[in-house]
Amino acid sequence: MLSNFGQVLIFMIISIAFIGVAIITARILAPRFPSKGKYSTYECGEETVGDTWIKFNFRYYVVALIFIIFDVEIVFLFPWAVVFKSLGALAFVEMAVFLFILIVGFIYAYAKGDLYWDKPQPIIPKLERQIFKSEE
Amino acid sequence: MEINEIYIKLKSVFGDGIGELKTDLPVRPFLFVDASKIDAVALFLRDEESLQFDNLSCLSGVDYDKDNLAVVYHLCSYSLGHQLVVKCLVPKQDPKIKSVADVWAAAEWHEREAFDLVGMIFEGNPDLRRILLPEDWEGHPLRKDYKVPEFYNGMKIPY
Amino acid sequence: MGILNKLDNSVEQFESGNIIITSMDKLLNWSRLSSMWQMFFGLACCAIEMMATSASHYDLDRFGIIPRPSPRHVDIILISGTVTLKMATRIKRLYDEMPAPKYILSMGSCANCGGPYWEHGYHVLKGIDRIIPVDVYVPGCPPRPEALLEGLIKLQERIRNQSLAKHTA
Amino acid sequence: MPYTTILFYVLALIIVVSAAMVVFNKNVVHSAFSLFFTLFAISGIYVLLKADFIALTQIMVYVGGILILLIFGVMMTTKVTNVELKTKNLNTIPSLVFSIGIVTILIFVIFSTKWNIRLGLDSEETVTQIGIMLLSKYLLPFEIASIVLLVALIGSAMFARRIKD
Amino acid sequence: MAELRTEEMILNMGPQHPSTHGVLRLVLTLNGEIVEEVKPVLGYLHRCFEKHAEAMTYPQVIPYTDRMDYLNAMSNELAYVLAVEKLLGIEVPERVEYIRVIMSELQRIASHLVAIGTYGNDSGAMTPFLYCFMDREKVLELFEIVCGARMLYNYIWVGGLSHDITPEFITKTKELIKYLRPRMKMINNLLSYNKIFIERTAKIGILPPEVAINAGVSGPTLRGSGVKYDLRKSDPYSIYNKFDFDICVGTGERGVVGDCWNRYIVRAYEIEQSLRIIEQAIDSIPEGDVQSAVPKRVKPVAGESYVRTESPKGELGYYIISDGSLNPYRVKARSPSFCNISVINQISRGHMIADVVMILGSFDIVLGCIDR
Amino acid sequence: MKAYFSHIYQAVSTILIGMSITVRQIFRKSVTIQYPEQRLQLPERERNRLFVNMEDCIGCDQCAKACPVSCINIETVKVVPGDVVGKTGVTSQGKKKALHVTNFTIDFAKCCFCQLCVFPCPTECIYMTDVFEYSTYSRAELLYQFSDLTPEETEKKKKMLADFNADQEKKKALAAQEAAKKAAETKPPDGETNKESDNTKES
Amino acid sequence: MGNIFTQWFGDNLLTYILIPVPILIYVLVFALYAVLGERKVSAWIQNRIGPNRTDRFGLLQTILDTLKLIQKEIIIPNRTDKLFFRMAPYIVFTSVFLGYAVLPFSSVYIGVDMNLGLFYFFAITSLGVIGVLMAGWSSNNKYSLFGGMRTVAQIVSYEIPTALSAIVVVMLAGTLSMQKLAVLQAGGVFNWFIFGGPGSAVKIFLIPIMVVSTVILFMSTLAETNRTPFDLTEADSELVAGVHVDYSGMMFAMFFLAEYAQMFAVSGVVTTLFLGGWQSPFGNLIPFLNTPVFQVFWFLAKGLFLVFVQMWLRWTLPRVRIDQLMTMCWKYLIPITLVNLFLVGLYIILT
Amino acid sequence: MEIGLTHYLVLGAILFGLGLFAMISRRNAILVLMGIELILNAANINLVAFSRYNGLGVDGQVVSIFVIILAVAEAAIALGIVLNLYNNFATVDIDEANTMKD
Ligand code: SF4
Ligand code: SF4
Ligand code: SF4
Repeated sequence: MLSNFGQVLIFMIISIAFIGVAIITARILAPRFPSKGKYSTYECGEETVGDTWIKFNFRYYVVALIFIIFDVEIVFLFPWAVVFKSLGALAFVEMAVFLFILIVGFIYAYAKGDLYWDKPQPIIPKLERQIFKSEE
Repeated sequence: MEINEIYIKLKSVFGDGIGELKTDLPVRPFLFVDASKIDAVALFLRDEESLQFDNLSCLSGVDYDKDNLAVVYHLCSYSLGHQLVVKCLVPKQDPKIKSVADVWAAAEWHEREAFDLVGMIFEGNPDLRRILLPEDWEGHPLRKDYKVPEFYNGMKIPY
Repeated sequence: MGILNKLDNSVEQFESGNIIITSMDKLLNWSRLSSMWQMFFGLACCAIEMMATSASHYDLDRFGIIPRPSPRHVDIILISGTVTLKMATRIKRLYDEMPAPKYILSMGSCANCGGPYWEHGYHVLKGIDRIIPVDVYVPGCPPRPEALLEGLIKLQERIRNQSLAKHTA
Repeated sequence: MPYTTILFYVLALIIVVSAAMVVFNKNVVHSAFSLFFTLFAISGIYVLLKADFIALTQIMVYVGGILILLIFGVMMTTKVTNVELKTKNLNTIPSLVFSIGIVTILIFVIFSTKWNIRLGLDSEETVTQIGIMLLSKYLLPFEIASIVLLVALIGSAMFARRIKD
Repeated sequence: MAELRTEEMILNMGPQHPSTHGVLRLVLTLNGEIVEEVKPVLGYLHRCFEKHAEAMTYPQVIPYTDRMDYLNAMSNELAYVLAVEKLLGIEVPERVEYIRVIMSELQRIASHLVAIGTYGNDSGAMTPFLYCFMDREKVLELFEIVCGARMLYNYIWVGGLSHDITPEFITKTKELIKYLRPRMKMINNLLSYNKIFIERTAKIGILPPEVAINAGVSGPTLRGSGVKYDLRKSDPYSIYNKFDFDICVGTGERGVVGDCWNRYIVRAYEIEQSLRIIEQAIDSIPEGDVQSAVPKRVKPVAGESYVRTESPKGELGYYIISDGSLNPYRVKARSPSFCNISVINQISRGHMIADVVMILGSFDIVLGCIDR
Repeated sequence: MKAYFSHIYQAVSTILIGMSITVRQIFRKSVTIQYPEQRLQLPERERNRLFVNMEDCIGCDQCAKACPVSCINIETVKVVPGDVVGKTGVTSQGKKKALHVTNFTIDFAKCCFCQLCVFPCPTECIYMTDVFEYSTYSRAELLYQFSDLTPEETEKKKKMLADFNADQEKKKALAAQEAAKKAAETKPPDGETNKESDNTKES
Repeated sequence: MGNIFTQWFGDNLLTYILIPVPILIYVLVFALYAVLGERKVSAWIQNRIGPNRTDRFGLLQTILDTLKLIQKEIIIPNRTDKLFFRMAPYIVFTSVFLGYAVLPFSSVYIGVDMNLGLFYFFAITSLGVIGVLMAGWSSNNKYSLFGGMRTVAQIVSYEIPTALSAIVVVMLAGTLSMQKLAVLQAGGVFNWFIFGGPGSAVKIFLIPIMVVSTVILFMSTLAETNRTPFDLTEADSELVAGVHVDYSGMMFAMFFLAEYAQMFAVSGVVTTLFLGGWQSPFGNLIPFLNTPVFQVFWFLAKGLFLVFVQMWLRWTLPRVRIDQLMTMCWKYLIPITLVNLFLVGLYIILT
Repeated sequence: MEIGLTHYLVLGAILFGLGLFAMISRRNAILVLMGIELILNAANINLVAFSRYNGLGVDGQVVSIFVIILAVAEAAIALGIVLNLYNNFATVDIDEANTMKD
């Protein structure tokens, strides 16, 4: 007998096999005309300038950071939600405390602006001298 | 303000820097300004209370005659609603002229274009590179004596 | 690797009488011709007409043509407009980046041979066929949307009569 | 041979090989991506151990969370293309010896101990049990966990902020 | 000391990019997703208009002016022809003037429709784009009835027009006016007042009026900054002073004056004004001939003229120097897009990549007009 | 707080408005012209491929001069007396044709359909049609030859002219001799009739 | 050999192998026709016709598209990280496909009737993130990298509101098994969880909360599938085509397939959680409509309706900007779901 | 051979060894972190295995959840530290950072 996850494994094998077959068919069937330009990286028809693998926006890291904390919270919430009905008010209070503590963290992070994604900070151009007075 | 008044005003301030005023043309009169003084004149034109040419409508480079290139400034004033045409002659041998890019921001690209197509050099333009043609293009196509090159980057140009 | 590379020869070997190959040929050609994804790419005035063609009135989607932004996903470039020398190298590059089989349709006088700019245009490439092979020339300045569609149908005809992967790269 | 045995060996192989890739690979990003396979296979091991909730938690938290965080961290600190990761210090050999030593001792201990094996119940509803446990027996750790998380959140957010300025 | 700041990344947008409206290339210097600098690289469509103009006779230049700003060929023709007529010193019959005004207003509608549509497309909404093109198709139909071409007309000639209008044109124009008003309302509801769209465009790319004027920005872009300046009113040419219409300016209705949304909405409102002008003009076209004034050989005396007109994109000027021969000595086109786009670097600093796309779109540039 | 909820309200309401607009469009009839089967009625002034009615063309080169793109290429040979151009030698308006149009090509790969060539034509024989479906697989096919003379005929006509010219020349020479004898000067007429516009053959 | 298999799998080997196959076929067919449907819906909305040259209704269009994609050359650019570049499509598609395993198509047909179903779904779809990240990074292309990063940030942050609003249902139902969730909502439209699930008249207080939860769940799943207005990863006006800029031919098709497959997967989850799963809306009034075959119909109908709504939205709305997307998640969705959670908890305790 | 507790324990031990090696030999701080993750995973395998083979019910599993939480907290904080390190010394090389502090 296969367990549930055994069946999932079969799902997985079938899916991977399917992709493998599809790509291999294409590989066999598709023409191949290598040329020099073909394997260059696409960038709107221009030569790529500079390195791609560079340090990117720091924000992504912060988002991931806060996410994993909440992820864990969700991991706790699921078993709780399942048994919640049978356990009743006590469970509710316990989870409320748990969530409350985390929400404090959330509010803290929010208030401190950690959750703000980089917003556009328009730099409005200015003239050094006022040369024109608008009519209205 | 009428062009005559402007002319008189400019003449009184800049003296020799201002060339003659041509009014005999069928369409619009214009005046000549010395190429080396143009930035000062421009600043004056913009900031003088009674002139207030706050907008550079158009700046064109022209292959003027055998020896000279010309830069033509079409100015207008949004505040006062008058217009003015100013011309500067630049000798072909040494096509240098003062830039007005810091007077009117609009001039920056127009000057680059004039440099690109006609080939006068604007001293003081912050970024005087070719703007329309590729960097490695040769010659200035709007000169009357321009010869179209045979090849560019291995591509044949003439039909 | 790349059966379609070689099938070209094999067709000749088996002669065209081979039913499997010919029907396979037909099917594959049919799929290629009715699903030409187009590069999201316009050059000049003709590009507007090309957009008008893909807009509601003429609907390129009917022919299975959808614009894709990346050259890796596309089968056909509609060269729609004036190709300047500065642009030509980029087009060549984009063309190179497309996976085979690929097709080019030259739309409008400019792409055909420089169009109105053939005489004095010092910065205009006189015909896109100087750098990449063109399958169909659609005349017009700009060609009417119908003319473009007609050109596409001509291209489809051409693909229909292709032997496998004959026209590639 | 039951299929679970084969599965175990396959998973173990994946784990060990990919973990070795994590450890020995020159490219940190490759290491991070290899870690994906390690973690994923470990969740397979949990499934074999009939701990399905843990297995899914593993995927969700490790693969979907920590791994991404690690990858982001790597991408932010490393110029992948030109970094020389091989340690230049001489402690490779000693540490290798050291680790192998420890592993040997551990394995020796594992085999020499007489484990008191009682196969647990094949309970299907592990979630319910875990849920009940969390809210009763492990209530205190559960609430403490929230505080730990809070601290982690605040702490890391603070670190992050310090980096920003 | 090294910063954990994101490194600067140079990103090419274009020349083949879905949202650069043609073959413009923007070189973005990015800090994370924030744009530090935008360097436009032009010239991918430099078709040597000015060189051609020197090699052609005066009437022969008209097809080339069409191709400069191909989205509003009529306005280009009009500007050029006005300049030549000024040089020649001729007056055209009133009927011609009326038709010219109607045509250029229709063209303005068509051009603004494209602007609105492509702007929607830039913001990710494909559908308004297609609706606008559908409506534009209706306008093009009118042009086609009159002169047989859909986009590049060669219709306005020196001293006249190539064809007279037909009665069918008049009826269809009236139908169009009726049709277009509710359509514009619909498009406004679908796109302009959509919350997401407003969020995307309001307070983005703010261009203060004095900077705009100094940089030579004109047209709806300038009016979006709140400057009430429209050459049709401020320096009237042709017979615009006969008509009654308003100059639409950005009022900061959503966001602030001078942001992308205001620049955008000015176009939507201007369509309404153009409809008003057409409505007034279509009923009062005087009788007359449209070709009587066409001189056989256009040969102005030596001299020069500069005419500014209000094209849909902004101030379109032609500067023509004649040396008394059949060909112009020098024609310089002062193209509105060229000046408008020159401020992009100034106003897109500190924005994100997505905003640069929106800012660029809000100028409604046409590459043929920029590069000539 | 109020702003918070008003944002939500605005977002939801405008999205719903948008959705109602688009869903209404679903039930509209589509505007698409299904091209190959269904065609638009093109207006009569439609400007597409040019057509030259060679019956009427007198080879005056006006159209080629007017063309900004120089895509019309006309070569003519003068008619010798006794020969007629085409069938009748006159245009439908009764104008006499004095030139064989041996070569009348329009390169539609270059043409920009500006219609400038149409107006100057004295016989209104060059005009625009509504044919737009003529895309090709090769560019050379876009060079249209309107002249109905075959190359052999052209050769023949040229030869005829050359003969005639030689004849004339001889006569002239004779006459000139006579004239010289008479000591009266007449200007010899120009023998060159073959107009060579710049050669723009395919490269 | 044979008995080893029997020993391993019991007598059900064939069943085990056969269960995924119809789902796979369904996914493929769905994806094919969803692409077509997308094109048709867009065409209708835009007063066009859409593909109709292959046959009268264009039904073969996407099949031919696929055939063409098979013939396309697969390009692996030089600068890519070849191993991971190839691996990414596998992970992306597999993660989506594994999600299908727990979708209850009818009372008798479900891939794996797991008692952790819902949790499994969330866990397994978070795998796809790694695939996207891999694709984005290994392409070594700036657009891809940006696209990949954005997708990750987006999916990751929207996982929280998704899970939180799903938990609301779990609290009411007390189970994570997708099949049980569907069973629970028997008895007509008003017993669906969007209307508070089965219960007495008191649940009237629950209805607004549940409707809001449904909308939030739907929105966050939109974001997780990268559909407009949240399609920042594929935002062709900025990022050209996001992570799959450098993928061509079949490899690209796999991404495409995964994207469309996921559209239905998330719709299936929304359906199961809130819209009664395979339950007929008429409850037992017409028992005939509750037979397993019809259940499949109901499930697909509801799922496809949601897919249609996704398309409808896509062709109506502009897309949001990345910071707005994030702000929306943190500032609007998460607080609202937390409040929902709290209110539902209160409700359960009080009743 | 039936898979028993020892198999899992050995697997855990090997994983632990690898993690340990990464921890002490690699200079890249993030690799060290990965090593720690490996070690924690090894511990988790043991915990779950014990819970399965010692008839303890799900206690082992619950504890392993707490371990995972700790791993999360650890990863979050440690990465924060590493990034700060990087911020200050422009390197994630531990040795180098060690010598650079003054
Ligand atoms: S062929 Fe004509 S319409 Fe097309 S790009 Fe060239 S000039 Fe413009
Ligand atoms: S339509 Fe214009 S371009 Fe074409 S042949 Fe006539 S004059 Fe020349
Ligand atoms: S203008 Fe008319 S008659 Fe003269 S050559 Fe041209 S087509 Fe013939």
